Amino acid sequence: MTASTVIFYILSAFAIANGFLAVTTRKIFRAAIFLLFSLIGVAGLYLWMSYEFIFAVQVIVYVGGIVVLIIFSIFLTQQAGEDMPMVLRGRQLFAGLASLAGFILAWLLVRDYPFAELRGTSSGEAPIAEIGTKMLDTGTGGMALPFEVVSILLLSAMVGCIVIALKTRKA
Amino acid sequence: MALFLEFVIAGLLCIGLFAILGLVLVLMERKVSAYMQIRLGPNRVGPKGALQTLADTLKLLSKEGLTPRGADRFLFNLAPFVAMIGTMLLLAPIPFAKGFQLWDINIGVLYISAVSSLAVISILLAGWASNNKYSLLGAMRSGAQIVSYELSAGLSIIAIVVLTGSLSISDIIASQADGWWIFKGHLPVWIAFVTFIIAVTAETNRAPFDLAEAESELTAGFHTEYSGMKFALFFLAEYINIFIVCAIGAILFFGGWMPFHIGNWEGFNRIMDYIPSSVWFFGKTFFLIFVIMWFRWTFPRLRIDQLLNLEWKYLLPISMVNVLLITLVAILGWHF
Amino acid sequence: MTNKNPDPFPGQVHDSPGGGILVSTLDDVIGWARSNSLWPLVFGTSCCAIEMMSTASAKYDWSRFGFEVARATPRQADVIIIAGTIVNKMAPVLKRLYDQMADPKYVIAMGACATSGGPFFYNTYSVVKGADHVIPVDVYVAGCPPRPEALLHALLTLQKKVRQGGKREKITIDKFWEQPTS
Amino acid sequence: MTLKTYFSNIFSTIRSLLKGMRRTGYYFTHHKEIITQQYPEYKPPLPERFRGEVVMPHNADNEHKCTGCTACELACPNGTIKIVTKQEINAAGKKKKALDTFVYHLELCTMCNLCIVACPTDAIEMAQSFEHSVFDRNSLIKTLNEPGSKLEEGIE
Repeated sequence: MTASTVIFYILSAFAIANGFLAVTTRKIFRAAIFLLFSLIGVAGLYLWMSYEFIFAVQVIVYVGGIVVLIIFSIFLTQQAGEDMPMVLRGRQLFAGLASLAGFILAWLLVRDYPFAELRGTSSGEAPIAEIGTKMLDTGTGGMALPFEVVSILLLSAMVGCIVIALKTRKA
Repeated sequence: MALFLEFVIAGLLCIGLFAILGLVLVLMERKVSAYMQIRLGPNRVGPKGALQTLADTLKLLSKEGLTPRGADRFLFNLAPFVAMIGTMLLLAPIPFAKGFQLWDINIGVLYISAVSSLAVISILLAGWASNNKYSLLGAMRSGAQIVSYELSAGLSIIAIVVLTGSLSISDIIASQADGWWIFKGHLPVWIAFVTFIIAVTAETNRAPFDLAEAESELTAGFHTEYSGMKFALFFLAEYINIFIVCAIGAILFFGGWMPFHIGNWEGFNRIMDYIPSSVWFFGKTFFLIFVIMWFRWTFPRLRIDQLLNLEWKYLLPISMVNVLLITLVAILGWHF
Repeated sequence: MTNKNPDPFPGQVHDSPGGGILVSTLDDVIGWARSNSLWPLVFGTSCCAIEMMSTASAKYDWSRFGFEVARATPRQADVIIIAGTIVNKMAPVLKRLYDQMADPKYVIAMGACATSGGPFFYNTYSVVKGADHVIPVDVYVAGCPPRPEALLHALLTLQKKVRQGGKREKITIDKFWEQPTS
Repeated sequence: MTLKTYFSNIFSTIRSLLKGMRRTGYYFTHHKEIITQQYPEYKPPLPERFRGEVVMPHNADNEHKCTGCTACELACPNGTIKIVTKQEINAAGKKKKALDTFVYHLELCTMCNLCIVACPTDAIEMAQSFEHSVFDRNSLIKTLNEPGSKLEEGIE
């Protein structure tokens, strides 16, 4: 077992443990924070694989964006200091079963997939310029269409927000 | 083993730099504020007051660390460390001198703006875990502030990234060998620089944007309940953050450790090269820090609505148009 | 301070048993740090607060001694300068602020009202007759209100106490003491 | 908001901000403007009418001018002064009231000067001392007549 493997297991354990805590804790704010740490653990895994770009995007999007959004909504809506009520036993059981089923599905997929051995061939470090060109490439393997679709989706969401905001003001 | 040793040395250097920078910057702030207010500032403790911040640090170390009843103990004690670790991670890709960089990552600038978003988490943590209404309000203000000002800071960073064509910090510095961007890039770079300085002042929660800890309204904002060393960690992280954003500003607009060169004046350039690169780096960084302190001791604090107006109605549209302008400049090759 | 031989500490200092050289040096260092970094709490209830503010102003400038970091929250403050009249309604608040401060904490009673009730000592029902009825006071300053220099003198006197005492809990004052010479 | 006011807003804001920064920058670079008086070394010349505390001047023979008439005690609005008198037999063999202790509560005093105005014999006056910091409140209670002091001859 090399140091690299040890780091992998530490990071994975960190991410999984925090994910587990996030769903088991009874305080909603703590759950958000554990989710944050879990996401940071995943970002750490990206860094361990030396996909720095993905790492940075993960941190920006999840840590700087989504978790802050979640925390804000907790601040504005919840009685954040109080414990959440215990989940019903039946629900707990079904949630456990559902996650077990999901785990088994993922496990089967991963087990049967023929992973190609990638050792020593590439550093895994994708040049940023290449990512940029791929993003706007219309040829094969180009991401121009998904990119534009996502932009249109976001644009329509923004317009929708503005329309809703304007409506409430008139009334 | 050699890697491990390197790791230890780098870690110790980081911690040492942290401590020294904290002491120096706090003292500098106090002296600058004093001279701007026609006072003398600390001058009794040690020679010319040089040991003042050391005394403060020792006192804070030996002071009782309180955890209020009703606070979320775990998160309350975690928050200062999140602030510290977030700041410490930011030190990694900063080149302090020519070839003196802990980690020459190929997405340096992106890394910085990603990791700096950890700061807002620590503030939100501290504000919520304190179980205090002032802390919570301060945290929410600070969250709104940092999230919105990150946009224009990011856009003004992108301006330079567009000009350079690289996210790597060493490439950005190398592109300024024949002149700093602030001189090469005409007006758009000036606009980007001004936006950057305003945005990072807000992002580090400095006056005139220190709404997160506005003492006339919120006692001390998110760190109202913190005492002793835990408070000191927040204080330290705040000052190191200032150093880091100013270092980024110096790298992007003033060429980091790159000496001042003028076109083809060989003799002049040679003389400039004699000055060590670390002196150039620290000189530029401290100049920017001084400018930010200058802001602090000149301007009154904004109201929260004015703050958000400034960002969403002025800085963001301007920096968006500015990015377009910069792109035009870069494509047509109008910069020098 | 012009005095070459500082006065002995007023009262009895109980030394901890078996104090070694290291401990005493550490105590000295901590005493030095604490005495040179007394951060006051922003607390002013009446006219003395105006003089306290002028002490912070450019002309008197208490930042020379490192006092200028006035904290708005009691958690981070070291010294509470009771600048003004403490009325009965204010007394619980003052007590609470004092309790919220982190140890080591010091108190300066500034002006006649805070030391003894001053002009309200007789014939007033609403004023606490001296802040030391509510919280322990380390240094008293007379005057109504004291000059900014007098407040500076009080802070320097407190510094002397902090430097010699280490901890306030170690000290009991059991005899009247002459006014400290400056 | 028209585009014109938008941009003129920006420019006027920047101009006014720079104006402020020019002032502080001027002070930062011109150290001769510093007006700080370094107190413990530099004691400021106090104004003539500054009132620091009540004192009772004694002459070389340890004699004061206080007859113990309690005019000051009655004049004081705060009850700062308490005069204890005693019966004394003077040179002519007559019993006479004289001052025993002049108790002065500095911690109560508001330096209003009414006692000095009230004094018929100018026995007390205001001193300029202001360094009244003490560790114990009781040491602010002062006895103004020095031990063994007597009334000056010829003061009634």
